[in-house]
Amino acid sequence: MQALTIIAAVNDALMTEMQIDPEVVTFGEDVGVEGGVFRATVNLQKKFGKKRCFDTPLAENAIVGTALGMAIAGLRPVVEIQFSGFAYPAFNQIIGHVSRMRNRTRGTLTAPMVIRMPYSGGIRALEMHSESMEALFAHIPGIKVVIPSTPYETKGLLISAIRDDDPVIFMEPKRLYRAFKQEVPEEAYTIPIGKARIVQEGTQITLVSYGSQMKEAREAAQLLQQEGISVELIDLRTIYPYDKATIVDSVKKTGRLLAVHEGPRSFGVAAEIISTITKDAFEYLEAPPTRLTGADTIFPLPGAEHHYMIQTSHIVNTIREILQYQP
Amino acid sequence: MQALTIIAAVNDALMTEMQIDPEVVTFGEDVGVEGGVFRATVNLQKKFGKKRCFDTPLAENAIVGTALGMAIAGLRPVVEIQFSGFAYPAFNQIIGHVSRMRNRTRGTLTAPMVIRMPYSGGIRALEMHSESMEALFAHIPGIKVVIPSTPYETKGLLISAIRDDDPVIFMEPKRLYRAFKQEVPEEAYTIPIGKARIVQEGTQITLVSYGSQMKEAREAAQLLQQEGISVELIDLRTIYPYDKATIVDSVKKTGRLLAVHEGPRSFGVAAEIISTITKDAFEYLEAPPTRLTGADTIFPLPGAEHHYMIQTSHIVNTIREILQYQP
Amino acid sequence: MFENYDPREGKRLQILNEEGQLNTDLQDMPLLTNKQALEAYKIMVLTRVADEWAVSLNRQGRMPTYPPVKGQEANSIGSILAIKSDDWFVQAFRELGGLLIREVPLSQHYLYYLGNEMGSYYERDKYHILPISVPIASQLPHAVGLAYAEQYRGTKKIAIVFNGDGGTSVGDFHESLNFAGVWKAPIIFYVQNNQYAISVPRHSQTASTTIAEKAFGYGFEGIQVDGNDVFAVYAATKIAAAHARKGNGPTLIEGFTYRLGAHTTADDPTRYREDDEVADWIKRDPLIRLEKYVLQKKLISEKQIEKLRQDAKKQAVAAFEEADNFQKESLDNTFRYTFKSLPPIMAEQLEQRRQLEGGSR
Amino acid sequence: MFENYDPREGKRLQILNEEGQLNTDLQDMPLLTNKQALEAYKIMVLTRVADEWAVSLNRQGRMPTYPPVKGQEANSIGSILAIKSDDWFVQAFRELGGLLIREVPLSQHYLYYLGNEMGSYYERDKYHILPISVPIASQLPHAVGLAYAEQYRGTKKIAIVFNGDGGTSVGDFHESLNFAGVWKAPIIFYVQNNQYAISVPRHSQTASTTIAEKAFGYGFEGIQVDGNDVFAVYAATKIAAAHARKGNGPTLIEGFTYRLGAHTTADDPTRYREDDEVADWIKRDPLIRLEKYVLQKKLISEKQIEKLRQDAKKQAVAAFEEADNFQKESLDNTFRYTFKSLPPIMAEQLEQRRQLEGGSR
Ligand SMILES: Cc1ncc(C[n+]2csc(CCOP(=O)(O)OP(=O)(O)O)c2C)c(N)n1
Ligand SMILES: Cc1ncc(C[n+]2csc(CCOP(=O)(O)OP(=O)(O)O)c2C)c(N)n1
Ligand SMILES: [Mg+2]
Ligand SMILES: [Mg+2]
Repeated sequence: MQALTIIAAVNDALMTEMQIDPEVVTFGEDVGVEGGVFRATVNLQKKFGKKRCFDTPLAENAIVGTALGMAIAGLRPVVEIQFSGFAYPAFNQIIGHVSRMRNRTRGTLTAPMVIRMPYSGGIRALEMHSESMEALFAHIPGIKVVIPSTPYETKGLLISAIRDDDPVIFMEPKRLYRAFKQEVPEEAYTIPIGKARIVQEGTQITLVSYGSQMKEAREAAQLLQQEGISVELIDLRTIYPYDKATIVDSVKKTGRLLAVHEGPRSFGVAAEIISTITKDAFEYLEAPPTRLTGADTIFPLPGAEHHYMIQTSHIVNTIREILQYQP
Repeated sequence: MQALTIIAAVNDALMTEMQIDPEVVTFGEDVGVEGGVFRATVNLQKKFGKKRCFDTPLAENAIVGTALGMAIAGLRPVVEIQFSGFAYPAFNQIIGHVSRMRNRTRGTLTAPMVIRMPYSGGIRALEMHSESMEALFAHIPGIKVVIPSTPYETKGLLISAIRDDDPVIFMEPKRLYRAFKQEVPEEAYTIPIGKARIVQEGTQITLVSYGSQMKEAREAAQLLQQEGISVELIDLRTIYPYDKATIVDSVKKTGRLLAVHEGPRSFGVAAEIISTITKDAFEYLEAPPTRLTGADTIFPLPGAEHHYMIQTSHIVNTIREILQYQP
Repeated sequence: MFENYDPREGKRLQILNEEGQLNTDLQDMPLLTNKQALEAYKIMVLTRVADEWAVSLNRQGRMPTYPPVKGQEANSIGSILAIKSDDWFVQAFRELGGLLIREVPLSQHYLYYLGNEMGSYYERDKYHILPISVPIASQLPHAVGLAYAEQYRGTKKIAIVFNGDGGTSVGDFHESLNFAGVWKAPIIFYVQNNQYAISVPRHSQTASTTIAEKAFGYGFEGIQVDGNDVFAVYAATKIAAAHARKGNGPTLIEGFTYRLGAHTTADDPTRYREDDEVADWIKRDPLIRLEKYVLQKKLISEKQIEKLRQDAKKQAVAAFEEADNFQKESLDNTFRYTFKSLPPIMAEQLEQRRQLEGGSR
Repeated sequence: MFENYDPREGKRLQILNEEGQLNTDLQDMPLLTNKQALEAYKIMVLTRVADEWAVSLNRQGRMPTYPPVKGQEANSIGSILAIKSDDWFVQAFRELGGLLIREVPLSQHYLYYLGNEMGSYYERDKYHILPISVPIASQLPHAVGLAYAEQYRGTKKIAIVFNGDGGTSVGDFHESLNFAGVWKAPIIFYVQNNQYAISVPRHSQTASTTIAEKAFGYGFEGIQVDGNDVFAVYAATKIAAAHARKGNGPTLIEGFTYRLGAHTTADDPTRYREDDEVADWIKRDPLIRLEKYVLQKKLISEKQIEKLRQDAKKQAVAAFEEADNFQKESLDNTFRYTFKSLPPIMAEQLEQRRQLEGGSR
């Protein structure tokens, strides 16, 4: 076992899987010589050579599009988009081809590829470097969207993503890249895509979050526990296809739901979760299911970013309010 | 007054507004000489010259990006994307610049521009020609998304969009382009963006739809009325910023909601509507708010497109079911 | 490799002229053998007949929107003949001739335009063909990726990818040529410059004199060939393919050609082009030219040609019937291929839809 | 216009050499007057000092990530000096020198990197400047649109837009040059080729020999200039601007230069480049060269230079203090500028957030 940060776990997953499977290649801007601006791919070129880990010209659209060609030919490309805000130039390739190749060709051509990208704000970065637009990707038919929140899960989920025969967008909460370490096995292991994780069991309210806001969600759940409020905390982990059963079952038990994420509110992930549980756990609801999310604003520059992200106290207070709800 | 189809109303709105305002220019692929593949811009070049209505090279990204430059300089560009499925190459310009210019520059540079695009399926078209991905645009902070469903509203909303000082994505339900005619005033008039329209008042259930599925929604509401079921039918018209008050008020009255649209279900428009009313009309709900939408699949080619769109009978049957709901 | 045909000097490669005669100055060029010329001719006849049949079926209301290839056949026929059958063939959407060279059943092509996803089912390891790509130029990066994969594996296989003149304006064109140049990828970019992108003429598409010359900005060569001359297309592709296989990287070939028909059956080209122009290009028809050649060379007789045409028509009629009777795509299949296996939320949606449709599958 | 400097023939325009001497063969070129040369020098000193100050503030933890412009100053200084103050100036993000020529307060530049949106507030009709564009190359189409708007209005104003060598790989670069070529838009594309895109060297970015030659694929001219020579930059821009104003369309200028510092303060360039290379480029520093020139010409004395440096430092220190004390962006402003007026759903969100934050504004 080794104690790794999330970013180190990304590197470890790539190392592990490239060792096992010679069809895995990884590339993107500054991925080769430099080892990535966050050092996610450090030492991979040294270890596996320039044909398996390399720098590309600056063009996300072509990075994703060429990866799809490689995937069709049977390789398993894992590409890095330097920041999730730079995935937009690749949007046409993602929605027009990566997500559709299997369906279009009735399964004869497939896209076993991973598009990795750091997302989330809070690192005092420039504009476009703090995006949390996972709902955009999740709305695209034919794409899986995975977001880990711990080092252990990062490795297991990334290996699953690489082995998945469908395309996976793998969004890494960069605010947590180096936030803490966790024991991570040295060997390969997988964590199933499409399964949420119950982080803490509880009875009074279901708190659903994922990725970058899991830190605050976890803190809030613990603080509330100290107050005697029993929170069931769920880490969604997979945004699409999300684990409906786990959430619905939880809400049936608790009768209340708070969904927390960093991305914009309207047409966001929380809306989907709430819409789903309202339908499937309608009779169990004891208070209006609530969302606590980023606003429908552009993510502010560092000077005002504290006005955007959800803080632990916001979660705590909102949960208290929900619990006080009287019809 | 003149009886116009939706597509003729688009043309009429452009004619009317270009006549009034010399800063309005319109361009895109095949928009000039040809007058658009759907004939939305027919005769505009003849009338206003090649500097105000013109063809561009084939590149949606540059069409939108150059339009933004023109808008910054004070023109009011109205660009055509030939089919909404070809807006994806322009995604980076839309989400990276068009939607952010005002916020980025604290109001000194703005983007008074309209991006028109036919959307929706059902015309037996090729792949990528049947997209209904309005939720993608609606989730982008800083963009307005408008979808008319009748000729009268098409003209009024398009003129509003052109006069709006913020960027508007104007999605035209191409399945209805020539479906019916309606009296449309010859002069300029506006219909406010951000306001839904109550098409039919009712007491037992709120049916929310817009654009391409309004035809079926209207038929269903009428059929049900004949059965003595009283449906309040709302045409959303603006997807962002949507008219929350009208929907919430309606649900408070009816206690039930069905949201119908063509685009994919998960993370779609209906999810937002339901999430909103569940929060704001919680105590009034007498049955689980329900969605009837496209599936999370790629829109099928013509041979199977009837397996995708929502039919009148689906709405009728679903509403009957909702009304039968017993907790 | 093409020093004598630098497009920047206004050169265009033509080997077979409008009269069906070979330019004897060009004996150093790889020429089609008699057998190949005859094959090219036969496939061109079939392509022409099948294409015209599709257009006429559209008029009869039996075929949805269809994009004719008439006049452009030599481009994909000549180039696909010049490469190996396991080289990657990445289509735009006017490459019916090339598909027939690769022995794709004509019925599959019709099936696609009839709106059935099975029309894009080209079994990968049998055909090495990618399906029609609707978003213009977006197929180019795929071809570069395929070429990279072959380079990575050291197979000596190459990729050829088609695009239109309109398609050269898209960012994907640039990014793909640029990646291929840097990677020295074994690939041929083939642009069918048919002078129009729907209604937009070539000169409104780009201010460069030729499309071929764009290659030099990416560090490799481009050549303009007479795209109505199957010999020129073949020769340029053959040389470019050898170049790629040797590890020398990409080539851009511009086939200078013309779409004799409408953009699609939904288009009315008289709105944007002159009859004179069309008449002029009819004289340069690739089929007439090749027919003169095979007749002059006595590779075939007038009578055999007549028979060939009749057979082609029968084949087209039968292929369409086959496609038209092909099993319709089901509700289940609309869901089944989104992912390798259906996730629970989609399974639930399928079940709901089934109920809405009264139990259909 | 630049027949004698065809980049395809390996030509690069240099007027002021490393020793600060003018190439006397080039008297036909528009040269900076003494007054302009002195202005350029002064601004270059201020740029250098302000830039180094930002880097040192970053080390002190007082400034977030900052991208130095050291070594590249001549590019934006020379080119912005060569156009009019109401021509559109569309930044990439290493054009501090040009901003200072346009009299943008230095504090505004610092404010931007301190993470305050007001750092992008360039009053439109005062500055004609677009803010820093973070997604590489995505600003290019805006400049083409601005140029079109001026052409439409017949104002004779032009646009200049900056981009990096890395930025030439992006589809926007291609599409923008292509549109500009077709529209004959009055625009100058200025590429600061500083040899790297973060860690990726120029030769891994594109296989073409120069960047300038890419222009020919769009039907207009490109020229490579010594980007560390403010005279060459000025001359090429001046000629290209006149060309554009006359209605003759776009020009691509490649400034061949070098980033002497790190990509940003978060970057460690020793990972990807050799000390020797850097040392070599230090000798070609644009500031040293221009200093030699103004001294030789006696436009300024050593002593005055010393004073200039000290003043610049004071100016930088004061500008930073001003920026650092600038009012922080509020919660209200985070919402206020999304649209012209706040829609009800956003007003509600603002109210909720205010409550969460205990009433902040
Ligand atoms: C990205 C995109 N934009 C627009 C279209 C609509 N469209 C289909 S074909 C076409 C013209 C293509 O011209 P060209 O590349 O010259 O090919 P040709 O039709 O002449 O073979 C257009 C604009 C599309 N398919 N994809
Ligand atoms: C679309 C996009 N992708 C990636 C990045 C991250 N990034 C910032 S600067 C840079 C390199 C830019 O290189 P170049 O254009 O040569 O400009 P330079 O930094 O050398 O001035 C990259 C990759 C970005 N800002 N935008
Ligand atoms: Mg064409
Ligand atoms: Mg650079």
